[in-house]
Amino acid sequence: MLSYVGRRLLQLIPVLLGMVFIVFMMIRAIPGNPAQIILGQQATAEAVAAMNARLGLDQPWYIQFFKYLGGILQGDLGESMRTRLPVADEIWPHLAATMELAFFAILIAIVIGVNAGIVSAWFQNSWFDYIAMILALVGVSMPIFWLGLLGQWAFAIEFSWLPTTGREQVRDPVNAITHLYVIDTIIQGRFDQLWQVIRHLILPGIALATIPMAIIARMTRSSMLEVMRSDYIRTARAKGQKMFWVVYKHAFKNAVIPVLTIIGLQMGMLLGGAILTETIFAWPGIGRYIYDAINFRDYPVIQSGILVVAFIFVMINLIVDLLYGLIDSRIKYD
Amino acid sequence: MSTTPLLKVKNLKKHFPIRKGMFGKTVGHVKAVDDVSFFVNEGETLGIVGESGCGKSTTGRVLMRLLEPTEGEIEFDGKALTSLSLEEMRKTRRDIQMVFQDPYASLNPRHTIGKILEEPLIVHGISDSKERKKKVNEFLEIVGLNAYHAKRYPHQFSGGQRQRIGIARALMTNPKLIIADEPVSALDVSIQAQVLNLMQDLQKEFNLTYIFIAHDLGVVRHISDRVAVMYLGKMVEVADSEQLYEKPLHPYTQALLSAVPVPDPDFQKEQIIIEGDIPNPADPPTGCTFHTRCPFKMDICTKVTPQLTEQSTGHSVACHLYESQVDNDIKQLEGSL
Amino acid sequence: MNKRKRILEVNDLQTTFFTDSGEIPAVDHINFHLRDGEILGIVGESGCGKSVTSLSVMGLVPSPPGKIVGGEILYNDQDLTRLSEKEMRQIRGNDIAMIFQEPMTSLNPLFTIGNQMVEAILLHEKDWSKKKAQERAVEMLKLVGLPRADALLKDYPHQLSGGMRQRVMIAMALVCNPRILIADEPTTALDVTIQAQILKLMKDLNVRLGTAILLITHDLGVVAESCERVVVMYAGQIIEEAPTKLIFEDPQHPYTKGLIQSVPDMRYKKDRLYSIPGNVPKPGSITSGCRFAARCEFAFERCWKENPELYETADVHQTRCFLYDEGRVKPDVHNAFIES
Amino acid sequence: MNKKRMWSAALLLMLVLSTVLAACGGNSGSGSDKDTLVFGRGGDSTSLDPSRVTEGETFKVTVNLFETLLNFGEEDTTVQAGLAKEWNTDDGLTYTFQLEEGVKFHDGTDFNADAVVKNFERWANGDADKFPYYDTMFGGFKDDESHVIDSVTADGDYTVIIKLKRPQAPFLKNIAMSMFAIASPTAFEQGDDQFERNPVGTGPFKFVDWKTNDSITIEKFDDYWQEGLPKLNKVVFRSIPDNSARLNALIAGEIDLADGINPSDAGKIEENGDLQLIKRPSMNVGYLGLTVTREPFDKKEVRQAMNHAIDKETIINSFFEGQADSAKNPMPPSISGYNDDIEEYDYNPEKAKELLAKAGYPDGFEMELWAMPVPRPYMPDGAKVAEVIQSNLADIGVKAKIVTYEWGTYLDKASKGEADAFMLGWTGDNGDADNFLYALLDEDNIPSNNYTYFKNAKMHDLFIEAQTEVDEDKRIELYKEAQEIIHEEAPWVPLAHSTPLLAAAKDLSGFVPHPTGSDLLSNVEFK
Repeated sequence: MLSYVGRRLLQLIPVLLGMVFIVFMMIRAIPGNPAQIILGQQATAEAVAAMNARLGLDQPWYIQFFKYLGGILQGDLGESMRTRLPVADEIWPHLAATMELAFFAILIAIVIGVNAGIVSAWFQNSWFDYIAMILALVGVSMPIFWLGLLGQWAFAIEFSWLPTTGREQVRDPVNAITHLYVIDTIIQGRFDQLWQVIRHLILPGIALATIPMAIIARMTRSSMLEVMRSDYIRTARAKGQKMFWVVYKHAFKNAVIPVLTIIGLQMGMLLGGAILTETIFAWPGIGRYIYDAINFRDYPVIQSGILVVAFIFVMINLIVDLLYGLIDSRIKYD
Repeated sequence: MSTTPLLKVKNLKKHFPIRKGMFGKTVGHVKAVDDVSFFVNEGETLGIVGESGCGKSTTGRVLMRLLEPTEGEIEFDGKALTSLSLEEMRKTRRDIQMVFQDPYASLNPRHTIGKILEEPLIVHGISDSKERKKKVNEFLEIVGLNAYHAKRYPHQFSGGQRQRIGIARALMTNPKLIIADEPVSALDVSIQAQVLNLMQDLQKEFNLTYIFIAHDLGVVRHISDRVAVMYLGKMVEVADSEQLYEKPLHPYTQALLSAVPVPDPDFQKEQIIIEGDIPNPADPPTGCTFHTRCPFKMDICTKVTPQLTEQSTGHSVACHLYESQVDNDIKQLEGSL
Repeated sequence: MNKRKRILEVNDLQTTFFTDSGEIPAVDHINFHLRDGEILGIVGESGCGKSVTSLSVMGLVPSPPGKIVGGEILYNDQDLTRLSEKEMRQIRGNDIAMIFQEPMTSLNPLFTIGNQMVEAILLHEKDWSKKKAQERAVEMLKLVGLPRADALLKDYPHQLSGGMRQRVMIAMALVCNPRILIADEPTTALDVTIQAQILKLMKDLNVRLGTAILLITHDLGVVAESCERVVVMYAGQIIEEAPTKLIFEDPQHPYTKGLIQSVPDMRYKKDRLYSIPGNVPKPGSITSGCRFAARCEFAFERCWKENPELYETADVHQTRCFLYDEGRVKPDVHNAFIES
Repeated sequence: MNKKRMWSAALLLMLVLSTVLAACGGNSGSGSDKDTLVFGRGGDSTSLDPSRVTEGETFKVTVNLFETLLNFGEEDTTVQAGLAKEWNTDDGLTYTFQLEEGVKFHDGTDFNADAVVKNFERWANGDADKFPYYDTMFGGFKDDESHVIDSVTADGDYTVIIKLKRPQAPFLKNIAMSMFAIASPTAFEQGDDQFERNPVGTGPFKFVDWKTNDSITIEKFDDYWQEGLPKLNKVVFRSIPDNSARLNALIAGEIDLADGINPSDAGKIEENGDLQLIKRPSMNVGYLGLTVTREPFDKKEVRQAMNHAIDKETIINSFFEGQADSAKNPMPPSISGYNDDIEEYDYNPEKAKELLAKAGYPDGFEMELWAMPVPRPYMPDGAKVAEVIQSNLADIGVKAKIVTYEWGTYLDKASKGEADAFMLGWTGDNGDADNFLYALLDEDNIPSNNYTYFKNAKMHDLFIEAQTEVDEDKRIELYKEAQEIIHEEAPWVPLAHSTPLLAAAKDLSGFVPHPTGSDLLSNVEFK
């Protein structure tokens, strides 16, 4: 298995290299000069030229590319053109914010989506099944903007249950250590703050979870339906096993692999940052970070941001693949 | 029935590599077909029997070069098939057709029966459109269906009817040889009899040569002139049908025959139940591959692979029991079984 | 001839499938019984309702769309069709166990043999320790002739051959000493040599443990070798019932006769097989007259109008055919088959 | 576990959870005795060193951390005392500033003439990359020929003398701009890059914490030199990019003050008893630029026709929700030098048609109309406004095809003169006419900000003269004359001067919105 992981990680190198190159070329193909954008409309030509020189944009593209690549190989993700800070330092708080939200959202999506899918398949063609699947259909096509604002209106304004935006109560801010606030508050023993952090996670978490939840529910249902027709399900029932355990033990374990694949993909997508959700809920995550970078033509941030996100995406898929082996002994990695 | 061989197979091998490790290194081979030689005379039916994993289906596919043989020669109608180019092979396939076990899986569900039957003619550039339609209708009638069936789709037919369609398709190009791979094993008993009868009728009418691959010994006996028994990629016994069933020589053949349930509660047979399972084809036993289950196993069996040798006219067996140095006492056992 | 107690009695059972294209009476008013310790064969072609019959007994008819709409299944003086799911669970695996056609797919691929066997034991022996259950599992695996039974508990199904898996299935089914074992085509997916092993094992166990076996098969050879008594089904109905010997020696129903004649017998070569014309009917496709009339070469007017009842031709022999009712079954009809 | 029991447990859990949520929900507004202001805004700051950036979100914060020698008026761009309590000049070349005494930087060091000199030296020794605004405003750096400042010297502890190479009219206004704030030399001498994240000034608030893209926290500077100020203890600037979400946060009480309110939400805020609507004086202009190098906009009559054709009133009523004034000049009336005598081109399609005919286009023509892809205070909905303009133009026979690009691309292409007519706008930096007229329409600024490529030699002379004219009245006359030329030549269709809206909790008082968009919060308190 170690050699399998090694091989997968080796395969990762050309993929990431290729991606760095494509992103590098693509963002340079978008019109707009970073120096001009950073300096604003008032800037003089000299200022733009000076900025270009500092940013290294006066050099041929291949020199820029190899410089960037050389930096990457030494673990240097470059420096933001706009804030002049190392991308590696800047990116972590954003990534942490996104990770916290994404994990929370995927947790909601898994708990609700998987169970809804299982129960739907168990009671196929029942009212529960119909309603759940209609909701799932609505869920995948739900406009997040609308859902988010509706959630804020209902839960924050009408009922005053939850906060509208942000990660924490700004009047009592969390002292960021790891930037994963759930962990930070626990480390510091601030359970009152932990509670606030969780409250702030709920609305954006649900908004972000909606689509994955619907996709997971549908995938679980169809996978379960297929498994429920299997002979070993009949065997389990013929033993006198309760339907609940037949469904949750025998059927679900067999149905879980395609569901896991979907969860992995969705997780990867969520970790890439959800610009809409992060915008509506003022979540300082990686999606907005990269999006802003694109608007500012902050090349190093765009490149390294995408690189980091892609790396995480691939790693999650690797983890999912390894999980297959844990679940199903027929799958061997060597 | 002529005695000129239509098909001659010599030392045919098909090995599938087993890949493993970081760079997909080949660590071994599954010897699906391992040094098999036989012939089929024009107009006769050669039955190939054996249990799962014995290589009988692979043999059928290699003969048509649907799978490329690893080694060996195949001579069909005077032509060495193994040395033909792919294009020449494609042309030659009009003379060799296949009928498969699962007729449903082998018929394109989106095409009408008419289109399915016409396709081999188009592929081989036979006749014009009008002629082809006529021929389709003619063959539908021949296999016991009606011309109006041409407009229907495969799912509208029962299993037996689908197999008739499969047979009609095989016949469309006027082939000389038909390789039928378990053509009746998916069918109900009453339908199986219909299809077997149809195949026999067609053989007479079109002077067809059959290679009939099946695991059902009753069916094989019924339809075959000669029978070959395969075990783990090797042919262990070949004989005239009558000879093989009445006087089986190889212990495996004997066990196989005795294992078949007979639809007669009064029939008293001496059952030899061989122990154990068929070994993993990826890791076959040394020497005689059957020695792990053979009730007459000798020392030599674990070391030396027995060769298929003729014991009497047309009856060959690959077993150390029948080699000259073997004790007469053991040879006599054959009589009592 | 058989004075053993009837442990299972199926009376007038009707199981219907409610599909989009209409109601399909998969099992249509069938009656049969199983005696203590006997092996009863239910034989028939695809779609004749034999598997639905067995699932009806187990209460495992897929629902929806299937449902038992009439009749009773008596076991131990209780009507299984009226039991709640909870009560039925006590019967399944404990009193009546079942094994299936596909040993490759009938075991859950993701759980070890041990896990699945222990589960079966603990479901009905609630106060047993896990260790005791494991010991019992090993004992049963040894009983069905599996080598290295201890190690086997830790294996996954894919590590076993088909024959071994069917042995595991049998061991698992017998683990709670059921009185009835329903075997639905238990050897169809197996190679001949393995089939012979499994059939022998089942017969041995029948003798040693006294478990009554309901053997469902399409293979007349298997029936002839294993069963004491046979029920022949066609299109959801029982069309003939008799002790095995009688069925083969003196079949009454034209279908039974035709079926027996259709089988290519390995012992001798016929020039031509007898074949029943026409197709095996789809379940529910024939609703009036004799279900077999369309394929029967002896069909006469009455056969198209009425559905014959089961006539008792001898003490232990029943057939559903007007030929018998009208006294037309004569030796000549019988001989016609033998000559063909 | 029993199935039934599992379900009921799940139900119970949900019940408990929602009760707890409800119980804890109520206190979201509490947690302080209302001495913390949470200011919700659209974006984060780039840097906290005002001299190094050009972007408004930074100045919103730094105006409270730093002070300048001179200040703008509370609500306008007149020049007032700042860190310098008195200033004078005789010839417009030598300026003398008398500094406040007893002022301290947040790091405890003293503010004095030496500190001011060090700040100016820091800038003058930099380059365009480091201090872009200094370059723009003072014509370059130390060794540059065009550099305006000759020397900055201390005369004793509290007097600073700045000598110019040549007179610069808006010099005092420039000095008052937020970017030329006086920072603690001890702090910035430790390195520019770390100073950006750890700003030290003399302002009423000092920097506490910055969570990128999330919040910047500043708190009261106890040693602030102005007695009794600031009134607040703490200010948190929160970035909430979405306007609706920001308003939601305000309604929910999570923030106390929000900028970037959609004009369409104004009514809703006024109806809400807990909120107040605040209007910021306009210092912007939204316009339709006509690229004079492209046919047929090279003809004056065509450009005038465009001015007559467009119905500004409808646009302002429909899309600015009335929160804007119709524009007739390239700068808003709040800027001194505004020429109110200009007669606005009225909405008159007939006259427009006549002008077109005169220019040789009796049947109109086809053109591309570039619609702004992003909302800006001066243009809330580019696409919708473009549609109105399109239909106005259709009325005079001009077929306009609406095109749009991603914002960066839009600016890039428009600056290269690729657009026939493009929508754009401008928000002033220092409230000087020069910052509008010269920056946007003079030939010196082709293509940096003059996207229309308009050139007029007479107007250019007027601008150059105005830049060196120290007499304010004379300057005003020069700019008025320039506006007449612009009006006649019509390189733009000026559309609107919008009123940016803010909203605040009702109990917030002392907040005075500044036209520049950077609001000093020292007088703000809760009542």
